[in-house]
This record gives sequence, C-alpha cells and structure tokens, in this order.
Amino acid sequence: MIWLFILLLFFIPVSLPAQEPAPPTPIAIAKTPSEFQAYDTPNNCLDDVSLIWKAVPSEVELINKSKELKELNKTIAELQAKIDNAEKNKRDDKYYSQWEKKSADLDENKWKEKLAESEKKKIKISNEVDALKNKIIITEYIVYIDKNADGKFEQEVDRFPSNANWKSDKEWPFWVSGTKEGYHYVEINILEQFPAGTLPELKKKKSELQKVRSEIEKSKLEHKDYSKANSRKLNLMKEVNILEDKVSAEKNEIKSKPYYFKVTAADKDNSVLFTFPVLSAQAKDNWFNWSLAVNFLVMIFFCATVIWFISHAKKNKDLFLRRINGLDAVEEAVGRATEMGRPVFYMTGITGMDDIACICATVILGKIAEKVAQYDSQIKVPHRDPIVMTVCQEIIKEAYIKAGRPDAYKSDSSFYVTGDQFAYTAAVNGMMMREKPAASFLMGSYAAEALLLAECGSTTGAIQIAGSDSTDQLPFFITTCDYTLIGEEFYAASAYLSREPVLVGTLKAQDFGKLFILAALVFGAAISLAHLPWIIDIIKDFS
Amino acid sequence: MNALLKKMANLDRRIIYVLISLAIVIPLLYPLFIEVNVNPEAKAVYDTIDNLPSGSTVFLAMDFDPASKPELYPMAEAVLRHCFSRDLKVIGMTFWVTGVGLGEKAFTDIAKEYNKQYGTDYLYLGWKAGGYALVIQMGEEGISAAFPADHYGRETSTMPILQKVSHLKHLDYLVELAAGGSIGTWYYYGKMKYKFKMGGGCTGVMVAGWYNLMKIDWINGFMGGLRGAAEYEKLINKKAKATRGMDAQSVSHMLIIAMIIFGNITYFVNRAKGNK
Amino acid sequence: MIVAFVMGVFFALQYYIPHPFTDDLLTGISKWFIVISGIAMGLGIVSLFYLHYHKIKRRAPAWGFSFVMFIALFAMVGIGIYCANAEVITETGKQTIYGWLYQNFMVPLQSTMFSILAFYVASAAFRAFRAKTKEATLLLIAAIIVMFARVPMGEYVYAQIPTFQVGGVTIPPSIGDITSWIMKTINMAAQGGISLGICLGIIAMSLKIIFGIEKSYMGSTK
Amino acid sequence: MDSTVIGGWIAAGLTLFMFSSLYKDNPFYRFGEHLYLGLSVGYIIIKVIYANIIGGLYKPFFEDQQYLLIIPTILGLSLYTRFFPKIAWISRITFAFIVGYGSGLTIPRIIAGGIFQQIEKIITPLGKNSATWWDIFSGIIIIIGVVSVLIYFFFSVEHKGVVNKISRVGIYFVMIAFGASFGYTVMARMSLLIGRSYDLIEFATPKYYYATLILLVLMVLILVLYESTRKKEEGSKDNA
Repeated sequence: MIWLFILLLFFIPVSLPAQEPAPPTPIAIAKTPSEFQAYDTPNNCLDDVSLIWKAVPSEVELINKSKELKELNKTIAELQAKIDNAEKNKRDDKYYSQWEKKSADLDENKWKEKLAESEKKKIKISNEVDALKNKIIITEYIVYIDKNADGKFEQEVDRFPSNANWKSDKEWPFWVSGTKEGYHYVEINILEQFPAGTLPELKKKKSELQKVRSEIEKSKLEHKDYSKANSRKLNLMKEVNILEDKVSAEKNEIKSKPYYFKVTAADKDNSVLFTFPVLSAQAKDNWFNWSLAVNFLVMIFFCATVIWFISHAKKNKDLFLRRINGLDAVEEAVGRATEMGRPVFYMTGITGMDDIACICATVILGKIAEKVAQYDSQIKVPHRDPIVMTVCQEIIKEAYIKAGRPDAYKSDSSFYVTGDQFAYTAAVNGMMMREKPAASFLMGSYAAEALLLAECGSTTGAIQIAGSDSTDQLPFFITTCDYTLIGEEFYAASAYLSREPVLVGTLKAQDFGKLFILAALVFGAAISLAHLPWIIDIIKDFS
Repeated sequence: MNALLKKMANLDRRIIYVLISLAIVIPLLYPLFIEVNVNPEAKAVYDTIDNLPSGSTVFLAMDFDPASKPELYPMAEAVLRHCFSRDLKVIGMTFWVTGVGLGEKAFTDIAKEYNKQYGTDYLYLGWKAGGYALVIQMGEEGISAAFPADHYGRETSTMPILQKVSHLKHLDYLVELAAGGSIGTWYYYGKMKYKFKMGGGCTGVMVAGWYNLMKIDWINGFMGGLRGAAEYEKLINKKAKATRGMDAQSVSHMLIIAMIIFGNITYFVNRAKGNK
Repeated sequence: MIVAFVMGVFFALQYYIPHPFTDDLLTGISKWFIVISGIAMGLGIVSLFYLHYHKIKRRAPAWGFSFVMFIALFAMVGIGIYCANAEVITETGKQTIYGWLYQNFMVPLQSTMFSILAFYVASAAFRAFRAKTKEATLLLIAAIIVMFARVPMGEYVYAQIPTFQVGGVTIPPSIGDITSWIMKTINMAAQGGISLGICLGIIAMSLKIIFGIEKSYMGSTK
Repeated sequence: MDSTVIGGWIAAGLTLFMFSSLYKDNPFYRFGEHLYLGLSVGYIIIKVIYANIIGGLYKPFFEDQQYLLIIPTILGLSLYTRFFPKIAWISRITFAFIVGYGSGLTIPRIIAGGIFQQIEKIITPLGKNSATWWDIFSGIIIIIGVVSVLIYFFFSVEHKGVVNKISRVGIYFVMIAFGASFGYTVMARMSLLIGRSYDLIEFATPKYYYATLILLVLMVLILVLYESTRKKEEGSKDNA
C-alpha cells in the first residue's frame, strides 16, 4: 500500500513552501497585468532575487502564435528541401533500382501534399499575428532598483521588449504554477548591481600575480635567478588573500539588506503607460535545491524500503530467490580448476574503486576466492588500477582466512599489470595463452577489450563466466562466455552467493523498486497515450 | 564423412582468421567497386566545389591524426582530386600535430598526379601551436602573418597563391576534415566573423552530431565516415581507397554471414545424423 | 566504516544543495583523488617489479622477456624525463624523441591490438551463432539482418527483390528501415529494461556500502 | 634512411608481431607484449609524475599554499601501510574514503540521469501530437519490451506460469537487441582492421624498402624453424 501512496505523491502538484509571494496589487489602467511578485531567492541562485508579473493576454497569444509560425516555417523549409533533393536525384538519375525510384515518387507526393497544407496554414497564422501586433501597446518593460522604498529609483537594471523574458524559458519544478500562462520573469543579481568596492583592486592584484608567475616560469626555463620574483609573488599572494576576505565580507554586507524594485511598462514612443507598486526582496543563500525535491523523495523512499526489507529479512530467514545460472556454475568452474591443476583468472574491469561496478566486482571476488581456497586451487587477478589491486589483495587474504587456510594465501595472486587499455589486454591474453586457465571470470565494467579478453579465454578452453553492466559489451560476452550475468544479475551476485539474509533483503527491495518503476511506466504510458501533455512535463522535471 | 562434418562444425579459428584477412586485403588490392548510394550530405559538398569558378581557392583543414586515417585520409585525397581537376587552388593546414605528415603526403601525392605547382596552385602550411588564435590571426592579419613560413620552412608572404587570397574572408570554401571538436574553432573564430562557406567530413562515430551541425547551418554538407568518403569518390568518378575500404567491408560482412550460415548447416546435418 | 558513511551521506546530499560551498568541496575532493591515485601508482610499480624481478631471479620460463619489459620501461621513463613530458616542442612543432617513440611504438601496438577485434568478432560469430535454441536463433537472425544492411553490397542485393505497394506502403520495406526500426525499438526496449535494472542495482549497492551492510571491500568482515 | 622509414619498419614489425598471436603464443608475440607492457607503464609513470604529482600536488602545495592537500597525501601514503601487517588497518580508511565518496555521489545522479531520464525517453514518444499509428505501435512495443525485461530481473519471484512467460518474452527482446548491436559493431571493428591493412600495404611499397614483405617472410621462416626445433626437443624428451 505504501507504494501506491508514494506514487500518488509523484503526481499531485504540491505548492512550493519556501517562497513568500508579496500580495499582488495591480494599478488600474487598460489591459494592465494583474499580478506582480518579487521573490527572495529562486532555486539554484545565490545572489539573485527575482521578479514575476503576468503579461497582458494578447502578449501571450502573440508569443504562442509566433512560435507556431516559426515551427511551420521550419517544416515548410524541410519539406521543400526534401522535395528539391528528390527532384535533383531524379534528374541526375541517382537511383540504381526501379524499386527505389518508385518509393521515392511516393514519398515525394506525400511531401507535396503536406507542403500545400502547411502553406495554407501559414497564411492564416501570419494574418493573425499581424492583427495581434497591432493590438499590443506595451513595447518595453523597464526594471529599476533602489536601496530605499521611497528612493528615486534611478538605477536601471534591465530593459527588454514585451515579447521576451518569460517564466517558461527557465526550468521549474512541476508544482510551480504559471510556467505556461505567460508570466514575465526577471532574475536580478544584486552583486552585479551593487558590486563590492574592493573588487577591482582584487582583480588587479590577481592579474599582477599571474604575470609574476609566468615570469618565474620563464626564468626557470632559461635557468635564471628568480628569487626576487618569488618573494614578490609571495607578497602578492598575501595581499590577494587579505583582499579576498575583504571582498567576501563586503558581499555579505551587501546581501544582508533587502532591496526595492519598480517596474514600468512603456509604449512605442517611450512614454510610461503604468508602473507596478514598489516591492522588496532580499538575496539569500539556499540550502536546498527545490527543483530536485522529487529526486530527494525517491532516494529517501528507496532508503526506507531497503532498511525495511532488511529488518524484515532478519526476522523471516528463508526468502525465495530465483536461480541465476551463471552463479550456480561458479562451483563447477572452480572445481574444474582444481582437477586440472590450472589457475582461475579473475578480472575486475576497467574502472577504479570509486565506481560501483568495480566495488561490486571486488565483493564477488571475495566470495569466489573463498571457494578457490576451499578447493585448494589458485586464483590470479591482474589489475589496471593500483588501488583496486590493493583492495583485492586484502579481500583474497581475508577469503583464505575465512576458508581456514591462511597458509595457502599467496601475496602475488593479485597483481598490477599496466593502466593502458590494450597493453593490459595484450599482457593478460599472453598470460592466458601460456597458462591456459581452467576458468576465467570477467566482472565489472568493460570497454572494447571485453571481446579480446573473452575470445582469447575461450580459445584456451576455459569455462568463462562474465558479469557486466556495460550494455555495449554484453552482446560479446553472451556470444563468447559460457555464462553471462546481465546487468542487474551482476549486482545481485554477491547476495546470491552469500545467501546472507540481510543481503537477500536488499534484493527484495530492488524487486520492489522494479515494481514501482513498472507501475510508473504503465501509468505514464497510459496517460501520455491519452494525450495529457502536463504529465510529460512532470516527468521531464524529474530528470 | 561424419568426421569431416564434425571438423567443419568446429572449424579451426585460424582458418577463419585467414579467410577474414583475405576478405579484407584482396578487395583492398583488387577492388570490386560496388556501387555506393550517394547521400545528400556528401552531394552538397561536391556541388559546392563543383560550382566554384575555376581559379577559386579552397581551404582544406585536415584536423585528424593517424588513428582516423582510414576514414578521413581518403576524403582529403578525394577533395584534393576534385579541386585540382577543376583548377581550383588549395591551401592546407592541420591543428593536430600528429597528423602533420598525413597532410603533407596527401598534398604531394595528389599534386603530382595533376602536375600542380607548389606556391601557385597549392600550399601546405602544416602545423603550428596556437589553436583558435591562429584562426583569428589568419582572419585579422592574414594567412602569411599567422604562418610566416610554411611546412617546409619557405617564406609564404611572397607566394603567388596568397596574393589574391591573403585573408580568411577571401576564401571561397573551407573543407574541415575532423576527428575531434576542431569544427567549433573554425566556426566560432572563423566562419562566424569572415562569412566563408564551410563544409566538411567526420569520422563514423561523429555522424549523428554533424547532422545537427548541418541543420543549424554551421556546414552546408559533410562526408560521414568511410562511407561518406566512398560517396565522394563515386561523385568525382575516381574510385580509390574509400571505395576499396567499403568493398572490404562488404566482402567481410558477407563472409561472416556465409560462415554463420555454413556453421548452422553443418550443425543441423550433424544433429540429424546424431539422431539416427 | 564511519568514514564511508559520512562521505556517502555527505556526497549524496551535496547534489541537492546549491550553495557554492559544497560545489567547491566537490571539485576540491576530486582533485584529492588525483593526488591519491598518483601516490598509489607506486604500489602498482612495486607489484610489477616484484613479479618480473622474481621471474628473472627464478629463471622462470621465458624470463628473458621480463628484461625486455624492464628495458622498455626504463627507456620510456628516461626519455620522458629528458624531454620533460613533451611530445612536441611547442614553438616549432617538431617531434621530440619521446613523441617519436610514442608515435612509432605505442600507436601501432595499440591499434594492432584493437584491430585484432575484427578477427575475434568473426570467430565469435561463427562459433556462437548456432540456432540451437529459440533465443540463439533470434540472436543470429538479428545479427545477420543488421550486418547485411550496413554495407553497400547488402543494399544492392536487397534492392533486387521485387516490391509492391499495398495502400501506399511499400512491401517489403527497405532494409535500412528494418534495421533502424530494430535498433530504435527492440534495442531501445531491451537496453532500457537492462539499464533500469542496473540503476536499481547500483543504488542498492551504494546504500549497502553507505549503511555498512556490505563491507567486504575492506577485506575485514569485522 | 630517415626516421620515417625506420618508423615504418618498426611499425610494420610490431604490427606483424602482435598479429602473430592469432596463430598461437610465440616468441614474437611475447616480445611485442612485453615491449608494449614496459612502454605503457613507462608512459603512465611519466604522466603520473608530471600530471598527478607535480601538477596535482607539488605545484598547488608549494606555490599556491593549498595546505589541505596534505590530507590526500596522507591518505595515499597510508596505502603503503599494507607492507607492515600491524598497522595495515590504516589503509582501510582510504578505501572507505574512496568507496564512500563514489557511492554517495552515484545515488542522486543515477536517480536523475538513469531512472527518470529512461522513463521519460520511453513514455514521451507516445504523447507526441505528431505521432502516427506506427509510432504509437512502436512505442507500445518498447513498453512491452521494457516491462518484460524488468520482470525477467525479478529475483524474489519464482519464474513460473505467467511470470515465466513474460520473462521469456523479455529474454527474446534482449537476444534480438544483442544480436543487432553485435551486427552493428562489426562494421566499426572491420574498419580498424582495414586501417591497419592499409598501413601494412603501404609499408610494403618500395618507399619503405618492402618492409612488410621482408619482415613477414623472415618471421614465417623463424617461426617454422622454432616450431621444428621445439618439436625435436619434445621428441627427444619423450624418447628419454
């Protein structure tokens, strides 16, 4: 039931709490916009305040119509180009088969029909646009700023034509209203309007410092003495540090005060038509990016399900797990290595320790190394990254201790080869050709070398088990390896091999997440089939 | 017979390797010249060059290195052949220091074919550090200011080819063969300001991106990958490396398909016999 | 343990905080990783030297080749330091010895290894594409269609098939259209499903690490 | 002979050495392999010295006074405690640091870039106003595919009955997709080989004094000799 609730949360527009809109008080003249608001700080911005006001209805209509016109012109141009091209090809006799000619003719006719239709529409819309243009009186909006509410408002901040600066130009979380209805929207950087007084000095010092640095570099190359320049550099650096502190203090000072804004609308002749009431706003640092709130909710939700399932798993120990073929074969592969007296090769992919796929590969290595230790076989793990190598040494050692055979552990079973992609491949292939491993495991993320390693392994007759999240390389693993763990199976492997209830619990949570995605998919598809564009906007906001 | 069939099913890899290398090398040496369908993108480059009055100047920017040689080098050759056959003048350079030798080779080889004079009919500037600054300099102060000496160290300011076309704005067409992002440099610092026409060629992986560049009018056409080069070769009626490359592609693909089918036939025959 | 938890929680939350302080921290720490990996390189070198030194010492089979490795390594490092890591001289554009070494040794070796893939693709296709099961048959047919369509010869052969029109639709559709439909529809569906699964797997794995449920990457399970 | 010709001989030789591995493991390949290994490690060492150590640590630390860089230095050095078993646990702090950073960074980005973007990409084509019936049909096929593949990945449900059937469909989707992308990649791989073959053909021209041909013949001769002597050796061993 919880997930249904969460699903609902996804689609119910929530009002935005953090921003406090000032009360709208319109000044009455003909066709006056009705709302004017000033916001403290919009999402993502630190030194900004924003102003929003509703545009005259005809302005909105004009903008929509002109957009439509633009689209139409584009399609017309595209169609024309297609037709021209087809004609040209016919003239130049570029078609080598009868079949091709026929289908080209067919396409051309279709395009021509569409073209005629579009032309008709274009005439209609451009007439409408002209009519609207005549209707509109406001040509320009002008924004002023002042430090006092009753000041003179002489500092002009922005000036733009009445068909520009729309709220819908920016990205908003889905619950913010008015992104479609035609609101004008201006962001004003306070620090740009009232810059810190010491800023120019800081800039000067910085460029001086840069010069001294390049001087030092030059004299270093020419083997000249540069101690003088060096001491100058150190002095400059101190000065810069002091100035930087000063500037940031000044900036904070500037930002700590509210500012007052006035917006006027002007017509063609630059005479003021009307003025909005003065409003105030203050720039604040944000500690949460509200446009990512949905993302955050999903994360919290997922954390909660994982924790819930884990605690559930502790109570309820035998959870069902479906079979994963590749993992059932691990035992067979390791056993075979013992029988044949040949080593097992294990590769952890190309990424480093900060990549989850690589971490997962090392975790699986622990489980496999344990089996290797039990069966008294040998494991070899060639590496491209020294940190991963170190981690794997630890893991293998621990696995041997766990299996009760710490004496059998060899410190050089996990070793560094090289960081170069193909040198690594060449070296590992060479080793495989010489040592003819009984089994080879390819786990983690791979690039082009995937097939090189896997095919070479299969020529040596090894049982190969691959597990990867690189979707580009999976086809090659499928064709060359005996067993392949596709995508999520690879991530499930460690839980599957260990059968620890806690880990299996997270698998359940994953399944739950999939169910959730499935529901969202089907639900979303149904709605978008019903042509409700707003739902697509909501989904777009998520990403 | 049975033993033979079993052997066939598990054909030694080395035989496959030999077949593949033959399928690649033989078409390269003895080409089949299979017809390639010409796409409008490559045709646009061809048409632009074809409609230039003779004596016009084309700039050939060869911004690639040996790694992209199989795809872009044939394009350079094809464009040069087209230009020289139409008595156009060509100036060449590269932003990629590792590709400087490739450009030189293309120019000397093709110029020899058409008996062209260095300094009057063509000029190879080579490589110089600077990147976009070079483009600005070539536009503002002139080509010979950016490259006082050419690839061979000869003085450029007195060369006849640079008398009429001293600055980038005098160019009639610029062909950019790119294995990376150098087209941005040519567009932002060159074309935007000096308004010359631009076309180009790119590697196979970049084709999708270049379609968009063509839509926003950075370039008026381009050759995409080996296939684009083969199309251009078809257009100038001089089938060379790229067409051979495409032949090799065709033959090797067909060989793989034939092998798969063959493998399946032997597999089924074996199975049928095993069932009996 | 605690370190992993703190780092994990902090960097997960960092994404939602627009304050510049956190961005500075993120770029700062990614610079730290450059330093850590630089220092860790020494471990790799020790491991490599140990392995090959022992091969030479034990006179293991083909120990001579370990000498080749050492000579190549020291030559590259020596020349690299001599040329101060410059592959070309910036002013003149002339290649240094280091650049020449790279150009004439590393580049052909690299591209040859890469091109061996062509052979492997062929032999993998021959061996694996057998219509043993329904799945394998689908794999095989899809591969053949796409391979066929990608080259001029395939287009040419396919164009010989007679076509006819049914209600404005050409039958059979051009082979290019068929491939692009497979790539855009079926391929996208499968890739979408797989990558959605992968995303869930990654999130679960990350959470396991942050909450300390999975700690075998540290070797000790204690 | 200038440096390009020498370079050509070297390049042709190394190319043939590496290709010889297709025949079987042999001294030529081993030579090429170890040479490449050494060169690449040398190359990486140079890059690490100049970019990571000098550019990332030395210069910012001593010239820009970024003293905080002492922390990663200590973390990096602590990896070396592994050589002293008693204090080896210190290195685990570094592991935890890296791993924690990686996993924390990943979660929100995966939610945004992986899950939401995927869902958007799958659903939006259906909602387009310009969609034809064919587009909608394809869109529905995509959704069926995604759903069935996801169901294939269910771990805690036994694959029986309906679930089994749907997950079979998922596997069919996966197989077609893999086959198609396999076929799609063949072309790129072949062009690599074509590029290499062009170079070899060029090195076989008189300009390079027929480098490829000469080297090829020499290599084959030596390989044949090597094989026969080895067989003799093995034969004599067997006799003894």
